[in-house]
Amino acid sequence: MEALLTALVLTGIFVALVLAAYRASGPRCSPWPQRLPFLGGGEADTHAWQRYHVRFYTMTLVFIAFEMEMMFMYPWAVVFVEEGLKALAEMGMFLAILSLGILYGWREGIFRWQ
Amino acid sequence: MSLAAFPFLAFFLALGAALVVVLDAVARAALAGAPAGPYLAGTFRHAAMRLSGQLVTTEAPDRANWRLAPAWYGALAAAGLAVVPFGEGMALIQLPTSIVLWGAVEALVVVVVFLHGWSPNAPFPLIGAYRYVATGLPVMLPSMFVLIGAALPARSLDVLAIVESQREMWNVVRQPLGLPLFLIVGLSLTLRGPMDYADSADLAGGSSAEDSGPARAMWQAARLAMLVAFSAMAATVFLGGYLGPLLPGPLWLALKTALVLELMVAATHLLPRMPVSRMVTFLWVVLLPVSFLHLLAAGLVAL
Amino acid sequence: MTLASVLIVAAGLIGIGLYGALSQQSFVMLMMGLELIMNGALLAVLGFWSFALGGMPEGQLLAIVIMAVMAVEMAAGFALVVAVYRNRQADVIESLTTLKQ
Amino acid sequence: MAVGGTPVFVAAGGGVLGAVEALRLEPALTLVATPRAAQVLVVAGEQRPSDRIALARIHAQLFEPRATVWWRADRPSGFDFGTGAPESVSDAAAFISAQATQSEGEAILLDDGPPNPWEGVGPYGQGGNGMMGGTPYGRPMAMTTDDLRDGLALDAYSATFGPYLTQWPPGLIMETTLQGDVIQSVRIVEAPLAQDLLAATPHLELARLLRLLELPALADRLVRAALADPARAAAGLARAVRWTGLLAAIPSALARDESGGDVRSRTAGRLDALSAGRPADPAAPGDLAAMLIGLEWHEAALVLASFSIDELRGAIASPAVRMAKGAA
Amino acid sequence: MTDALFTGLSALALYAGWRVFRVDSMVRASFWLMISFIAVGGIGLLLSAPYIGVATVFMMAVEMTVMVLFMVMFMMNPAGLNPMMMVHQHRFSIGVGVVAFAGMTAATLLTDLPSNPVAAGKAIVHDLGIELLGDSMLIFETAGVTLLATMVAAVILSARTGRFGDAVEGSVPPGLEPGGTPAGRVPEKSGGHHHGHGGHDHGSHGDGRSDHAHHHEGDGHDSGGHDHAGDKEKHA
Repeated sequence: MEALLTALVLTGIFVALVLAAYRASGPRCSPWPQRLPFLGGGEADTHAWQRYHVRFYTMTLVFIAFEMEMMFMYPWAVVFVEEGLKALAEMGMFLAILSLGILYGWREGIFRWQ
Repeated sequence: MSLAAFPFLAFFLALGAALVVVLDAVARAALAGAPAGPYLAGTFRHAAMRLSGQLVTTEAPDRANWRLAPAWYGALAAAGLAVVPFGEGMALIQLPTSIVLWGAVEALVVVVVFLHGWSPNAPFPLIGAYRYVATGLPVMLPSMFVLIGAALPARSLDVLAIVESQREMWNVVRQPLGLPLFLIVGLSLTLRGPMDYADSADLAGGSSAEDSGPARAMWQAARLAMLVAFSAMAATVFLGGYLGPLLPGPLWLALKTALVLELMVAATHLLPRMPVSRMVTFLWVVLLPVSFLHLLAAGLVAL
Repeated sequence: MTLASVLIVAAGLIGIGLYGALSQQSFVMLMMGLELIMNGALLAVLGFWSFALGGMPEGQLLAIVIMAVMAVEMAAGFALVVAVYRNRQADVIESLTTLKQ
Repeated sequence: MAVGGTPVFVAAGGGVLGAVEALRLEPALTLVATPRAAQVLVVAGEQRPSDRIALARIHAQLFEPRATVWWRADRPSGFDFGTGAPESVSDAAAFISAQATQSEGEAILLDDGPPNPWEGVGPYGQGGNGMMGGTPYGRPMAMTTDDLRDGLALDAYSATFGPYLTQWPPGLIMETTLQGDVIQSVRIVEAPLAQDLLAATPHLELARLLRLLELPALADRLVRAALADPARAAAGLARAVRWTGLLAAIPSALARDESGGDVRSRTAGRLDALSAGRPADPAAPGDLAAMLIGLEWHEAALVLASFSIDELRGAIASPAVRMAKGAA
Repeated sequence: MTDALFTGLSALALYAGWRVFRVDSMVRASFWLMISFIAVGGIGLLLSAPYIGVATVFMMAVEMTVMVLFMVMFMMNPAGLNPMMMVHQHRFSIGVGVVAFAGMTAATLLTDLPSNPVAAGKAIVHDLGIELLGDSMLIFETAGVTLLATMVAAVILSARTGRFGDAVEGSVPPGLEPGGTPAGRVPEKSGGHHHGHGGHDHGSHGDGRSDHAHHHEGDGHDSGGHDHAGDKEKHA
């Protein structure tokens, strides 16, 4: 509970700081020419928000599957010394299995820009 | 919770950020072959001026997220620093799983930087935001492995226990690969030098290309705060944190944090930034196996 | 904070999630609904674990399993979305159902 | 990170790039990459008449109070604000820095209005119709097109970039279509402007590349060496640059030119030239626009920086090269 | 105090969950969902589950980031510049949601719930670790194989170079020296001028041969978008 309260208070402090800084700033409104996104003097045809073509999307899917392993590793780390080589062997197997997935992905070229 | 830690937290953030500015100016001037004095004077003079500038908006931004991103970033830095013990039992957030909390901070940094780049509705920030996600996600893997490696000898996920486990020997000696791997994570968390994929030079400042006045100043300040928080965490996990003879604990931690800050600043100015697809491959194909090895070595040493 | 109150909040999350999963036309939004249902399930499991199971480790394991299911569901779901979009240039559920035929 | 003096954005024109790099070394100034961060706009060098609107846009993007300084530049018609700076670099730096606090603000030249009418249009008054239609908030939305690389037809973003992008050679204007961060098509509208002799030294050419690789301090060191004596062999400096691992950071086989060199080999050639104190070997970019298609934005910037400005000008001069759309 | 925090976090979790389906911007929708998860993680902390609670925040931040990428990629009007309502069977869905909530609430209130709270000072994470390791390797093996299957399925389904795409490209092994050229950017042999520009250097890691094959194969395959693209260009 204390941890939650502390995090909330710290967040509140920073939000207040930032809002105070904005309050002290100069004029608020921007005329239209000033709002143009910076393109080195050029102009865009459309809004920048778009169905953005993420070039690494397969990598992110592999990542969320691989990252699940963390959920298992944290508790494993606590009992590692106690359980000794058995824990090492289990985690070694686990990571070896997951590494196969990464190797397969690498072979399929998921880490480069699609 | 130890409320005594609160003033330390505030001091750390303020003094640490000032120290980074000095270190950055000195390193930059030294490498450029110029005296550092004039640069330094200018930096502090202009920080105040930036705060009073106009808050420029773009055509149709996601205003709330854009304006609040620096606040979230700063809050994450503070929350990250809060798990660092400044002395025996003197951490603002004490949890049996505080390194998992640090992991959550790292994950949320990716969210915040993405929001900061997405919100202005402008191309350069947008590209910066997506690039950051591409590197920010996989770089979390070495980070988790490194922190779990440090948790092995401590038999706990608590940062306090990790410090106490270093009474005999610092983790930097026991787990030599850990600190370099963790520094790479830190460069990514604070958008610096070789890992600056969000605020890159080729994107005219990337996610902060459309920030002006106080928004820009706050974003830069939050980056400094995150750098301090990261360095304190690195000093705690690898350099024994507050442990040390004669001097009081917080002072030891400050000295070690300053040392890590120097390493970070040096890495910023001395290492080039690869194009992003190359870095993504590097993270998965080189750094991930290295962190496997690191964990294996750490495990064998801990047994 | 009692078990009943936790379970009611969980029920609320599941209810909202069901609404989302059933009403959204887009496949990715449907997945948001599913995630919200999982969120409710996670909360219910945590509540039971904390109040009724005396901190049995199996309860935590179940929570981890729920998270794993979420991760697997997301990875597989989005991969499917990509595959369908690549062929059909659309992501609405209707196009998924036509794909079956 | 911001280190140093008054933040200024330099809108560099022709014949002035070397001098602008010298300005960068002045502690009184910090050259920033976006006008959003700048207190002063410095318009430097010869300006093309056709760049008037671009310049007016940059001027409008500054935050208030705006201040403009003209340095070694003639004012295009209509730009009757700002002050002229002294010719010499150090005097100019002091002068520009002083303008930051003295400006009363300048009016925007462009009309204050959205690019398209939108307010009150559409069912919610946001300017649009349906999911994708209309001009919400004054601008249409991006639409899907086919993609060069992976066959996912997602939205394409088309825009004119330049001529004042500091990470590109000054004066270069390209109409570019992006999908994500990958360039789909390029039309070169204007070639970069011819620059002074200093800008053609291997030092400054390397410095441009180093800035793109986030090594600004080393870039400053190169500029300093060039200002001292561009003809002297600087083997130590070249070694310092090599030791950063710069060549390993550049992808191999990126943007092959006609003589078979790529970005990495051209950079290595510049380093050799630097350590020998001679000009770098010439390279021929060939079809520049086609070379950029399919590249990620950072890689494209590296490709541009890997050629000298004269090489780029030469490649763009022939009209056949100026049009290149889509994949072959 | 705990009750106040619980009430606040519950309200936040429910409100955020409701906002998910009410905002126009897909980015906001995803991150509202993340906030809902974070609130549940916070409640987890209050329920003396320090590990699951914090790990929920950690995992969900990552998953929602990925969610955002895909939401923006595949939803029309991802930023919600035009207000929109993409729903079907709306009333029915609301009904189902309400009935489900009411049913579960009634069940909760009418059942006599067991009570056996977590003992203070219990080594929660430690117990979980022991449980995970177990007597056999069952849990780790099962999880590993499931996740591996997920990864492989995700790659096959989503990557263009997957098994259903260009078989030739997929069968070319990557460069095996990790330190050297990890991206496999081996200089092209003859593929470069085949399509007349350097751009495809990038798309053709692996080696020059695969690049060549890639482009010929593309015409004959029925693998969706690439062909589509090819056709368009021919027409243009």
